[in-house]
Amino acid sequence: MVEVEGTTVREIIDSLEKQHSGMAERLLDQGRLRPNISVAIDGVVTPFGLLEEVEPQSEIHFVHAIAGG
Amino acid sequence: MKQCKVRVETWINGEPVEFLCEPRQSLLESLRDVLNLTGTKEGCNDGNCGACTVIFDGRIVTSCLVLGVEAQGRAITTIEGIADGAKLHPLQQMFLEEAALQCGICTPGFIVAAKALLDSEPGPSEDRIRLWLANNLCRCTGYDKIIRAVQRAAAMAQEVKI
Amino acid sequence: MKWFDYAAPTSLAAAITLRAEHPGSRLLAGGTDLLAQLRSGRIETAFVIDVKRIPELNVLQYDPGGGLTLGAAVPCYRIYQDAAVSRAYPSLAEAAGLIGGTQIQGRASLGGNLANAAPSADSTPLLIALGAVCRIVGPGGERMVAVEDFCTGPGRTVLGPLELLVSLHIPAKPARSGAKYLRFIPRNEMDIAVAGAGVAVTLDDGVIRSARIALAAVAPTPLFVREAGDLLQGQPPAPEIIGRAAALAGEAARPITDMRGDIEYRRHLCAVLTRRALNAAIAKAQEAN
Amino acid sequence: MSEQYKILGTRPIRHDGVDKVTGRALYGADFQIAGLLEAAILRSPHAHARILKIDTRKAHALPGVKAVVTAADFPQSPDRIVDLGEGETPLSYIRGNVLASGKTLYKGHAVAAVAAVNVHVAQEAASLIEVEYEELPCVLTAPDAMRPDAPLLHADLKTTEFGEQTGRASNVAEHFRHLLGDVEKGFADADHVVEREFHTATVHQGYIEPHNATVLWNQDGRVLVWTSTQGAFVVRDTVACMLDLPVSQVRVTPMEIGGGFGGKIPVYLEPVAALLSKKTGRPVRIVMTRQEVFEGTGPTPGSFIRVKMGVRGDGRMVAAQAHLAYEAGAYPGAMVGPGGMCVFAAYDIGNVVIDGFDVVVNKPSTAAYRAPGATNAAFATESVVDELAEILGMDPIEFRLKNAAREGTRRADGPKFPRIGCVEVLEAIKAHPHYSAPLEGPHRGRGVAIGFWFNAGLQSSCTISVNADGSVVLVEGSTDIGGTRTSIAMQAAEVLGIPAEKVQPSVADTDSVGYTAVTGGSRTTFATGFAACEAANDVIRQMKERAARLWQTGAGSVEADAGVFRSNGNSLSFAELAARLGETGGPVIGRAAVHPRAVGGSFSGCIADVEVDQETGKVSILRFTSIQDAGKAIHPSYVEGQMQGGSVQGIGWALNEEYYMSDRGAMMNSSLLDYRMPTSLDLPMIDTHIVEVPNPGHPFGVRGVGEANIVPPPAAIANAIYRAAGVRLNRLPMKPMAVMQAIWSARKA
Repeated sequence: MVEVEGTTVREIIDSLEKQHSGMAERLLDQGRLRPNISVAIDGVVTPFGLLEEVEPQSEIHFVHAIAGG
Repeated sequence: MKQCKVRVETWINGEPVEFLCEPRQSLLESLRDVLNLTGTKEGCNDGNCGACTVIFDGRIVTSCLVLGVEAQGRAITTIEGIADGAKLHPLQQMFLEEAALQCGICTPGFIVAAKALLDSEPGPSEDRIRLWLANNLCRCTGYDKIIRAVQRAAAMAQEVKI
Repeated sequence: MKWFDYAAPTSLAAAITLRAEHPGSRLLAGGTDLLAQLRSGRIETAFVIDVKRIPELNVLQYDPGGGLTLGAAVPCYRIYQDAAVSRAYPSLAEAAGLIGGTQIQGRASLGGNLANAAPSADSTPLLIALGAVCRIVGPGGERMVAVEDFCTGPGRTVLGPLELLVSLHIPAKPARSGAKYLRFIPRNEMDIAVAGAGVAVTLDDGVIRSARIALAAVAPTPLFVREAGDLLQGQPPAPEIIGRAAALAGEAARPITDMRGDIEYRRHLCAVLTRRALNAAIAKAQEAN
Repeated sequence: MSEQYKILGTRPIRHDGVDKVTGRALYGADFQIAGLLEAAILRSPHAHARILKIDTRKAHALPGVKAVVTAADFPQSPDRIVDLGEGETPLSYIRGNVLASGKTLYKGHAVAAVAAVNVHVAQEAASLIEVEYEELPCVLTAPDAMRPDAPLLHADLKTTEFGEQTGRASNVAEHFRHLLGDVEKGFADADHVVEREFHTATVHQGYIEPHNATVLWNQDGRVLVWTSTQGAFVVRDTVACMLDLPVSQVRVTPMEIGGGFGGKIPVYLEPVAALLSKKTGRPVRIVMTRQEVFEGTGPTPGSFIRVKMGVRGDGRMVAAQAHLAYEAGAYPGAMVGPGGMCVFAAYDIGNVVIDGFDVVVNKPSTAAYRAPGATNAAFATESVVDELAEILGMDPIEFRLKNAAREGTRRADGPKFPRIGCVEVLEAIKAHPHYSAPLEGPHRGRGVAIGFWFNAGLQSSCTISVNADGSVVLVEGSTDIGGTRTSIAMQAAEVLGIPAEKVQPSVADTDSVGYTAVTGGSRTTFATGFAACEAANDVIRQMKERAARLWQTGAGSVEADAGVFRSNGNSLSFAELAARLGETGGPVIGRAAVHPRAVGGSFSGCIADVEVDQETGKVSILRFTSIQDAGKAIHPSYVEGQMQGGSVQGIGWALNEEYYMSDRGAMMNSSLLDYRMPTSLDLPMIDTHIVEVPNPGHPFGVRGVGEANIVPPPAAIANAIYRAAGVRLNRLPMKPMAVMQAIWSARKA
């Protein structure tokens, strides 16, 4: 787990990329979140993806996007 | 030899019916594609799922394993002939009350098969119902509610008789 | 399915004439094997002869002296619904109730089950055990063939191209006799036998006077294991000798490994089923008077 | 809790019920239209082969044949990555699965299709198409396909490892890893460690209705589709994408659907029928045979799984490791991601490592099947957990309770759990009379297991229009596979304060309702129900304005409660007010489109009693109880139905179902006779117990209930077999021969 700055998920990814080069490419495709990845903020998957706003103490996870049967 | 369709005279759901079919067409195809009686369903087309069950001269058969031409002179009951006019058959009513269907594709076959059982054996045991219906596959319900629906319909039919 | 023409003759003579006129024709009784095979492309034909309107193929007649005459097209349900058959040959009624499910039993016949010549046919081992004989009619007349000699390979029989299997004849039920067919299937219904054993036993004065044992699904044809039955002859029905006969049946089996089971398992099942079937048949014989 | 609601928790008769018990409901294959042609598909006889030449001349020449298509008939647009609701995939893979191009990758892979005057002619013509193949070596299991010398299915497939492209060509599409804590240290702290390997066979969803599609490529350029699908919009988007059309040019009408379980999310027939319709100018129908359903659609992955777990002597789990290799079939996309998310989800374990491998093999391209990936994983975990409980001498439920995940537990894939019902489900198992009932008789045993599924949210749309008689029409886009019309209508009825029968639900085509994702992921009663609540609230808001206008007061002063509107001593029932809409401004239509975020995952558990025939190895299910957290059971009968159906699919998976493959990749048992799904005679009644731990993310607390119930049965049955026969089975299915062989091995040992 790393601490990064940002007020939206997009900004978080930008900050991540500065710390760990290549992260953005794993998560994004042409500037949009890859379709097989979901963003969970404090354990809850957000439908707003990169546009979701985050709180200072929020935990952000990039998880497998799944639907099911 | 010229390929000729065959004229078949039969009884379906109590009414005289005439139709033309190819000898290779099954009774299931004849019902669905020629007569537009699409309540009888195709699930496997080789007799192993029971979705196409009809009553044929008093016995249940899988209509995919009967030729349309074999219907000549026979009496056939399909799911469309189970309700008594505007009134649902007790089996149909109990399938609804017991939530004995989910997707519903196997339901016509089950109801037709169960009707033949109740017509010939009032008050069948759970084991008897399970054996009788073993040729009808359901993938949604796990059979529990189907068996209960048949048991309740059987009880209802017996009450009516008493 | 490719185009075929269809006829439903009402006499044996007419059927034989149609056979001659249409080489490669196929006979339709219950149709539960034939139509599935035509649809899957396993077989093809240009002409289907429906034999269900021929009176001789619809006979179901029991005579306590002469035995049972069973038309080749009599559907299973008529067999197990017939009070006389259920009394005289309860094992036969049971076996008829094992072929397919209820719907299949509304159409399928023991004659069809036999003529389809699947090694796994559920009714054939019992017919062999009961000493059943086939009546075959062709242009040259008729002949009788023991059921154990009828099948010659998977899907192959002794029937000539113009012949029909008309009926099966089962000898009168001897006093103090019992029979049983048991099969093993992974489900409880709607399944092809992994192995099956049909046995018939006649007792006399506390010993086994005769026993016949036949197996399903463990050889290219239904398999008559004469030696296993002969072993029991003259023996009191004790567990040890029954176990030896069952073991002999297991050894006689010539199964293959396929999706239903491997050789070792099927041989093992043959022995288990034969032992269980013998015990059931002996119990029935002991009940009978 | 039940007094809180008037409608929820009751059991009204489903709205589409009468049509479905009288045979009147129209399923995909029942659709009739003038001028209909029927089509058949030619499929590859080889599991892996290069297509050298396709000669269709003889097929064209057969009287009655109208058109033939192959992959060459697809628009020849360059390959690109597309997202059609199931993750990102190259377009070439999606097209390639529908009609093979260059190579066939499994037996049953579609190669060409023929439209003709009837299906018999079409089938005969398909058999006349001459295809020249160069057969290639095939690979059928994940461990074999992962070997360095394995034949490669796709020359262009490069392994992605931990999110990064390696550039390495192999059959492994992806390798991911979840890490939590310090696993080495965790195992060092453990007093007992159990490590086992498991294999599960490829199994099929087994819906009774074969796939079907009717398509008319109309002369005005619109492509009209009638089909049985779990998601009309997914079909629309996929067809448009494959045919290079704007989505607006495609309209999909979802017919009644005869089962799906995840298998009717992918598209197989619609694009083919569309190409044939374009060539002929006539509507074309394709209905699969049962053999095609088995060989040409997506079953769920077979898998190889290794699980290692460590516990302290006091029963606390301290470390866990999993290696999951799932068979994707011909194209990447095995459900190993969710497998990795679910494998240890039920437990609070501080130190975890999970490695997942998505592996292509020469079998049909897999699809979702009810909690996809989770059942395979739980078979492994719950078997090991059972063994650990035995080593510890603990009751298997107490052991699980001691380690159960709860709100705030950190999952191995990162996030912490929100409010979940794992503990409540375990407590319910413990308290259930079945758990403590005596089980007498030889060779009998009882097993338990639990399982988890995340459930999905996704987009749903709904409109509600008010009729003058006080009823409403509810239009939604979720195809109804198991009574969801009613569970959705009930939620609207609860909000509106009217009986469920006064809500007439209808499933609309893609022109007539807003975007709605698939009926899958246990999401329909949750998400489309959510939309129905919101749309109903919108109706109430507008009705209050109408009442305010009638009473010449402010809308803010109007209260609505249980279907009655009140203000300053005035009151009107919903029906009375509905009759006066014309004079107060015209029709009222409520609408909502939602993408809910707080999806509630569901835990499920089961208790299985079995008897094992010591001479044949056959396992009989004597008694079975399914327990599941529904959040809030809207229509309890249909919740029970999901639990019973999922349980029985799990039982089938456990005992007999499998793709039995020849060495050359042919499925040997592609019929409903030989693919042995349970019959009514194989089962007892399936008892159910619904647990309700409300999901805070839904107005009524709904969690999805469609899937988690299939997860525990195979492990519970394996654990029961162990108690009945003393052998632990680590391979599915636990068919009689396998059980017998295990008993023989144990006797020898």
